[in-house]
Amino acid sequence: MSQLDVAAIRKDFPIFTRTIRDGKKLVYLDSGATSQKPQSVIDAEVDFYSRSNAAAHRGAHQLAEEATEAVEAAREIVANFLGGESDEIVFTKSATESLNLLAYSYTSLITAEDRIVVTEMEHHANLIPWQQLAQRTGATLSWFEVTPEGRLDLSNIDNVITENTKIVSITHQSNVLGTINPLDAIVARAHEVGAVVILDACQSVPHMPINVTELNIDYLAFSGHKAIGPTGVGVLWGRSELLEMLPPFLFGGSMIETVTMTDATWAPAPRKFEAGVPNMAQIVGLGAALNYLSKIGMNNIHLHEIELGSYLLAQLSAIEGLQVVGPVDMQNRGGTISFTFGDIHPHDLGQYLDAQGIAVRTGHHCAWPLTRKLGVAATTRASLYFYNDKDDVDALVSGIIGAKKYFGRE
Amino acid sequence: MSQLDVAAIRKDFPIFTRTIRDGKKLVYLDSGATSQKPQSVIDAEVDFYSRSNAAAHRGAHQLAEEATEAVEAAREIVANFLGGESDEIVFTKSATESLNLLAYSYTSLITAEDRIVVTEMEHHANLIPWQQLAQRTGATLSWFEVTPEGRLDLSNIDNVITENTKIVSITHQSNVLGTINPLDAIVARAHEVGAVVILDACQSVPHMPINVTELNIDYLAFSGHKAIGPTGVGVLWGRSELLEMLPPFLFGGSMIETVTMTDATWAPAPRKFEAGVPNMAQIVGLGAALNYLSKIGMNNIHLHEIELGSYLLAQLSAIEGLQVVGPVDMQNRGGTISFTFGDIHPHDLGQYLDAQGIAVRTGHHCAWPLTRKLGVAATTRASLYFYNDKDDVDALVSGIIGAKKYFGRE
Amino acid sequence: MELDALYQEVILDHYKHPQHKGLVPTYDAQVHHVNPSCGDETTLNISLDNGSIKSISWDGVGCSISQASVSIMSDLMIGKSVKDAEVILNSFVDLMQSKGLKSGDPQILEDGVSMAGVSKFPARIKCALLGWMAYKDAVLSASSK
Amino acid sequence: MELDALYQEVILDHYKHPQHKGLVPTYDAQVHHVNPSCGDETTLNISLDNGSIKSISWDGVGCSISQASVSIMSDLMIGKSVKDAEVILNSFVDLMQSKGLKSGDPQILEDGVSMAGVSKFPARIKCALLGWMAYKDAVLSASSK
Ligand SMILES: Cc1ncc(COP(=O)(O)O)c(C=O)c1O
Ligand SMILES: Cc1ncc(COP(=O)(O)O)c(C=O)c1O
Repeated sequence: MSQLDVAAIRKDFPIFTRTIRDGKKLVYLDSGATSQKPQSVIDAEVDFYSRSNAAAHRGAHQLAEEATEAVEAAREIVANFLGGESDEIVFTKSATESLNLLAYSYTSLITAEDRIVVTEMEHHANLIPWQQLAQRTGATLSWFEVTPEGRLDLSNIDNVITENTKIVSITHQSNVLGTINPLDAIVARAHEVGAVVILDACQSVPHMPINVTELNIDYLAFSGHKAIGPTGVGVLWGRSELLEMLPPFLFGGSMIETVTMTDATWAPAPRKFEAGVPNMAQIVGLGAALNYLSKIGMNNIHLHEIELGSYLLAQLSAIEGLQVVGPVDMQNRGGTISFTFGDIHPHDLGQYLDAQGIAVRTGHHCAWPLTRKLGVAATTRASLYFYNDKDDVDALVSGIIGAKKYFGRE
Repeated sequence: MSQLDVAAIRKDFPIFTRTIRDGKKLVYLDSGATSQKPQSVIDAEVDFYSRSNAAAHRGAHQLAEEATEAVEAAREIVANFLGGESDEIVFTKSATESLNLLAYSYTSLITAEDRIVVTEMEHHANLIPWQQLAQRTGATLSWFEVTPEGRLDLSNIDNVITENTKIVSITHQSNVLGTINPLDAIVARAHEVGAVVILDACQSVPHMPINVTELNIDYLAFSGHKAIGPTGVGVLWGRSELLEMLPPFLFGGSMIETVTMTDATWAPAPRKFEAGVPNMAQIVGLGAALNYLSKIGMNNIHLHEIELGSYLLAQLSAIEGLQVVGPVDMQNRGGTISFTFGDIHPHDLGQYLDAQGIAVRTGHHCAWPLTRKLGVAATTRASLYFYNDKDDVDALVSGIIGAKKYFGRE
Repeated sequence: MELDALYQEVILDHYKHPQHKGLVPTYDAQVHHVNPSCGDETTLNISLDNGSIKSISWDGVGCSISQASVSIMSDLMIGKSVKDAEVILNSFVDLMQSKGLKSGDPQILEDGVSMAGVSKFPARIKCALLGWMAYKDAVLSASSK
Repeated sequence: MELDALYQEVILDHYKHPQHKGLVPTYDAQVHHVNPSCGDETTLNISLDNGSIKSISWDGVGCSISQASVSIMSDLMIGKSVKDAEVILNSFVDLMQSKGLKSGDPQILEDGVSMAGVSKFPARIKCALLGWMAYKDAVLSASSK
């Protein structure tokens, strides 16, 4: 297998010392929903609360200084991790907030003649905000379709992204199919017509090397909790000249320049977008998380997932009645693998696997239009991360086979 | 002094074991900006990450079950703490988000004929969102003025809250003056004209007993981090029938009922307002925080702050050149005390105090229109909490006197 | 093993041989309920006759728990008075909220007691209630005609 | 004691006896800068003459650091060529960002080196820079006329 010493890595994650349902080993295959946290991330939050807790950017005393420095150091870590600049990093509570921020802030910049483009494989968080923006402004929402193989259909790209398109917002890696979308043609076409490209990188930033400058995109959103970071923190990266012209979203303390009873002006980005006392401990924890990931190496993580994904795909293809939903080889694909299994409903399969200590997700995975398009009511999803190993995959496979016996009983 | 055993309480807060600037004892008088955290709150977050971390509401496996139960148990704690119902509790990232949520969600319910009422003593977080709502809808923003003594001027209440008023959003306790605003007349008049009353309870929920049913208000917002809870979590309480009719704010996963490519329908409240994977560890930590406060007793906390506040006010009144900004007795007032001190600028005073280990806040405290109205460019603010004692007050008072000597040197 | 408490034979039987599945064309009220967290759906037709439930038919997709539960519910309710049906409904909801502490009254719930194990799995309670909530909604809408 | 490093006598002198305070009525450019985190404000008038800084005058409210800094800056800049002034400005900004590691070149910064201690107090750097950023803005706007 890969270069990673998974056994050593798992020792960094306290949750792997616990057991599930009557003493079973935890086989956690639900990192696509949220990832587990290493001790260093937990410690970073604890240290902040225990030593440096104060309102960042708002005091001249030593604790406030330390809190400010901790938050700004984390901003630099995020910027370096993404290949952007510190003042291009906006801290939010989640990718959901990051994407809603954009959709709200673009309200005054979009007219009824404009078009907004998404894809059929979007998570609800990168679909409904754009539906709502379209409804608010009268703009038209259009989308790339998904092929039966689970790939984006780019054959009609010039008709989907038209001269009137102002925003193209797409997922980098599908949270259902595992498909990694090719960006070059989309970015080229979008920029040709003067549209911005927003990347929902929730499922790519934690799993592979990302460089916003090389990708040549305009905005990127991800959530800390899927990248071994704390819950309650997300990131919006945006090109500085775009963040500068974009109106703010949440209004309150620390995002202002001057305020009267009737009006206010705004601080420069990123502060303009960070109203209120920040989610400081979570920001600091996210910094620790990205440092941990960098130490492991994003390319190592990506390669590990490809190896483990190939192994899982091979095993699954040998199970009669099991149908993978999405690409069946590891070409442009990550370690998130969804499937159906005969007439065993995903909910029942998931419950059976849970009884064996195996955590998977079942349902539409917040991508309901996609599952509907693919003709399934729900799927079972196993999502791999760098702390998973062959044993986890083997456990899943025997679990699936066990479920067949269990539910097949007469 | 009061019933509280402050020495024992301080042992619960790890930050009090550290020292400031060359070994000085930490005198933390900046709880109005953010409060310190007891070990039990820190442990609650750590336990969540170490044992039960998974995406709440989104999985059928044991970890997801435990995460869901932990979040919903915290919701019940918050509901009981406020005297509301569980399904009336919306978790946000902060009071700032809670108030912005309301201001955005009311957009479609407000017309150019309507009036929105605030006060001159609002924090920016309860002012700018309403300025923006007024600008979006053409509605008129009006406000109660503040008297030179730092009280709300309610003499013209019927002219401020008119038949056209739809929203009255006011702070419960001023974060600058410490003034606790009387609500009865305002609530009565607002309800008489059919307006809703929104309470910015950031500075009251952590400091005194609150019961939303007895207050007869319609919405309430507060931040966890000011109530010994984690950063990155806030609360919006709303009457269930209001939350039911209110359109959602953030769009994404878990807040939907059905989704197609072009449209979506919403889950019932509170889920409708909680898009995305929640800030679970912070929600759980907030539950632990409110449990801790309940154990101490909110009335005990309130009484302790009144005693300590009286003591501080008495000491301050004896310092020549020191001018308290806000009420000078403890009638309807909390332990947040702002002042100016001759021609020593608050920033310089704060810096001197910091060198003695004393943390205060200086500036306009995110209430710029108020400080301007009171004719001061900035003030120094000491904000007391239940972990402060007479020694802290004494340290502040000698610090102020020391500053006079220090900056008076020729 | 708790899993066996969840997946009782009776449940799997109803799942494999669902009762009253397939919508009848005439009805007093039709409702469509979904479980947004997993995508399960049920359409339910109801006809009343003089304060009694004349017919229930349904169609839908879902897991064994949701499908068996609507099947059991239909079996139970058809022919009952709306009043008696309410007692059954309340008894079932109460069982589902019992966190595994109740076993259900077989006099009232009949096959429904096989669902008792569900109450130990919070994420599945919604599955079990899907059809029952559809019934509740449908009977209300049919009665108010 | 670090506090003394911050509050040098020179600073307190400038604070008590600010230079060039009080706005002159004629100017090529006027700017108004605020420090949003504390409310400090500075209005600054500038006149140029043939690539040189003929006059700077200012008014404002603020702490000793911000007031002394704009006073020191005015003293330094008046009479200099815009080019030389840029060198001084860059040198001062560099000193402020030095986190206490630099002491500043007295040849270039004169009284400005008394501000070196500020760089150890991140929250105060903005105070020290307020007047200098106002200058930077003003000279740009006056030059582009
Ligand atoms: C009265 C008042 N309202 C609103 C806020 C905003 O709270 P937060 O910054 O936690 O959102 C604060 C504190 O900053 C406050 O004191
Ligand atoms: C592709 C994708 N986009 C957006 C989201 C939303 O992330 P969050 O719920 O953390 O805001 C998720 C995960 O839920 C996701 O997988």
